[in-house]
Amino acid sequence: MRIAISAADAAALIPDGASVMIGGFMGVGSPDRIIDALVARRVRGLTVIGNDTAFPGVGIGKLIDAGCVAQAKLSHIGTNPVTQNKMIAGEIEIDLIPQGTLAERIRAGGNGLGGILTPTGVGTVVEKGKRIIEVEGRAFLLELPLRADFALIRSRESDYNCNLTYRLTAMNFNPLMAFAADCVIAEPDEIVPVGVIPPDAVRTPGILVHHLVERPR
Amino acid sequence: MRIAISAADAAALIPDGASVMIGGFMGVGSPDRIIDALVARRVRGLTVIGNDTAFPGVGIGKLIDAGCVAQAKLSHIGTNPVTQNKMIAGEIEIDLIPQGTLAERIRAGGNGLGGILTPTGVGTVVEKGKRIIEVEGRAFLLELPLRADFALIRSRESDYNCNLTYRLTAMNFNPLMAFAADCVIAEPDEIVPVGVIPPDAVRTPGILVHHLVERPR
Amino acid sequence: MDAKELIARRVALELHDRTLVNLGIGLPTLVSRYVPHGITVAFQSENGIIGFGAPPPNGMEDPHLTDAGGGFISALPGAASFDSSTSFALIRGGHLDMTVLGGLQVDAAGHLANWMVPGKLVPGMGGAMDLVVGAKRVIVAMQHAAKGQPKIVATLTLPPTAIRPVSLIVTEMAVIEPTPEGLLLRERAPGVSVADIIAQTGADLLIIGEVPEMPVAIPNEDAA
Amino acid sequence: MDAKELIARRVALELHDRTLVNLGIGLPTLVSRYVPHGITVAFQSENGIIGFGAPPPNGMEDPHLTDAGGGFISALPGAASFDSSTSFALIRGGHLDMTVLGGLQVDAAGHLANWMVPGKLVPGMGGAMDLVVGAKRVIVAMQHAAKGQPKIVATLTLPPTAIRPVSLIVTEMAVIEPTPEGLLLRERAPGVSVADIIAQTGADLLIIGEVPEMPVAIPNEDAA
Repeated sequence: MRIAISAADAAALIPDGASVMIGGFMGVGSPDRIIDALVARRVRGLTVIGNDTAFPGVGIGKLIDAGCVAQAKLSHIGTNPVTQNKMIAGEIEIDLIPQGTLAERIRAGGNGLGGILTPTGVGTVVEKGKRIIEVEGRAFLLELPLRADFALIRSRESDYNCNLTYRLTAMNFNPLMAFAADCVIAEPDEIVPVGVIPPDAVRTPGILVHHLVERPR
Repeated sequence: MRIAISAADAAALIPDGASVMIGGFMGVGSPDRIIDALVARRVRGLTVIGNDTAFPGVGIGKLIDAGCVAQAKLSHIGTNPVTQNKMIAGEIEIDLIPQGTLAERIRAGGNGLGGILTPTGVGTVVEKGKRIIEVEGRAFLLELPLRADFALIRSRESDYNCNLTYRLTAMNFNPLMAFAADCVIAEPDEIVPVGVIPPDAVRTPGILVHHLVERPR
Repeated sequence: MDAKELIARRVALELHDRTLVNLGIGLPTLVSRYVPHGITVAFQSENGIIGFGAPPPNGMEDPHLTDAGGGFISALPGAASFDSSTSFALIRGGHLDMTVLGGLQVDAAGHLANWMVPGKLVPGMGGAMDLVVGAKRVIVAMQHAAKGQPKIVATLTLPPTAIRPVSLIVTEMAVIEPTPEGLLLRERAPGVSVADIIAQTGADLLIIGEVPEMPVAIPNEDAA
Repeated sequence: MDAKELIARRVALELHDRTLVNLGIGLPTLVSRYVPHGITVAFQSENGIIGFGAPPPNGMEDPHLTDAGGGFISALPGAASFDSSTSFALIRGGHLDMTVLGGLQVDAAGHLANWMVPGKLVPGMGGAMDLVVGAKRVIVAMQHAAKGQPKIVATLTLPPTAIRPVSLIVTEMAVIEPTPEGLLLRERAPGVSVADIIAQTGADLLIIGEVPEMPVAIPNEDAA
């Protein structure tokens, strides 16, 4: 059992310049309270790994708006003109990664793999600087694992053991990221006693979680 | 919605000499009724991909006893002396694969990956004949995808759409194999109407399943 | 019928019973309104669900349930949700029967560019590269020309999404199939001549015999 | 106290609070009986569960719930189940704090052989290779010698399980830690002399000062 901490205390664990995986897809399933606390404490120089920057004022978009982010690895920024403008202005360095490759690289990082071979990106700008490996006459890109200092996870429920559940499309990258960071902080909507979540309903085993944010008040 | 078929009809789909992934771990979570039907129809020359051959008379062990298997790719055979004797006698060709590598190779096969890099097996007999790829100075084995003609899946429930659930340690390799075969046959303990299994409880989306075996009578 | 509706209704005729289909954001999403009667299609959204339906009634929105564009959707009975690696296992692993994507350009070999305009628009590829590599059939649904410039071109001037050719191009003027011999003009829109199409196309077209008029699906009130 | 019990009770002292531990089949499984009071350990079984407990009462066995050896187990409140790829993500990905494995041989560099005897016994490696590569600490729990032959040897004569050295060797005679300088004799069993250990060991041992007697954990009635 762990002690739940406030979102502000969670944000205080994350130093300027840290690399941070943040769950969510267009803001759905993003840890909003930790994000708000990071903005409030004016964190600077983050490297963010996530699917997208949602919209201005939404999800990871809030960190972009507030100037917290120096670098980001994402699959798209098309819905957030602030991100695009900051990229063009040279204020944020953006690394665009195909969405399936992003998922596999994060999974490889949490899984102890040295990399994965994917056909995605072969013959495109994505292959730049990467090794191409042929298997049975077909070309694949060697894509390397991604890890981060922190993973910020939004879950539907947590039990006192930090076993996590997710709801519908709010799951997305969250369970992958929970394996791939040195410090995993989960922000649940609800905290329930041990035994309330059946073993088969758990999507992230609690042993992966280092800190739990208290339930919303 | 699909029509449920009998285990005998399912077994009849599988020709002699087919490659067959079979879920289960020491027989737990193996599709027992399809296995019994395969034995009954005296199938021959199968290549089986699974974790183990359980015990004589149990799970995949039944197919070994009955002489149905020509080749097998497994992580261990230590609990089944029949398998060991048939291997020593040259009646079955056994390829031993580390369990985590077996899981990743099946996953890669179902996932469209060209392979994965794993540290497991480096410096052991497992590396024989494989490419060693260095990433940031560390050696990894390039392990190639595994696929099969058929995957035989044991599930706890299926709905009419073939969405599957599993129970506890009977899950094991089943959800991985459901992605990695040309024809996927699921053997559920129960069949329930569409809508009874919540979307978040589904572990194998029904779209992956080609044939469903009727519930036990 | 405006251009987008025409395209969506033609693409809908490519749907087959008991298949898994992914619709890109924007125009492709409209296709779900025209699923032919008697055909059951499961729609995947790459953010993690199979079996989603129309936007929910006012006040019924669930903040945990949106499409890949962030818009509220509903879940149909028998839906299944999953994480992003499973979603792309479906896409890259060959389990997706068809994807419908928007396009900026398609070239004579059927190569698609749909994710960036260097120096102008850099939205990112999202799931598009995986979809073009992995789906069994890739259908490009786009307007035939943009600002008077053909979008079907001899050679891409924009960065490609993948080196795999797409399966079919559907515009408000024509249905065109990339083949090893070149772009085959299969159908023309109602009231559009072959000469009109050639004039608006920046690549050579193969024309074999009479080019039939494009059929379209009728709206399906039951569909998503 | 027989040899196996002694080994299990010494290994139990290596358990730390709030850690994830995998116990191999056979002797290592006994360790769960001796978890020290006040320490909470989560046990993983590689067939797909964290948080399993003692075998269930007669008649309460669930055919869907067994350990990696196929024996019935129970699930503790707060358990989590998962598929085989997730199970090895935990193991290979560095999320497992400790594994306890049986051994056939360990050499002077700490290399373990525990999965086959060519021409005689070919059980297969199961999860052992992944466990030795991935667990933060690898503890070998084995008898010091077999049929009068040392199992701790200068060089392996059996095929290695991995090239990564193990963290600690616990036998009924001694506790030995592989270090870059060689095998360090850390403890001796009650009533066993350093000379006895050297006589039964096939590799050189580093001996620094007085070698203390091995402490052991007491049985924990609450433990699995």
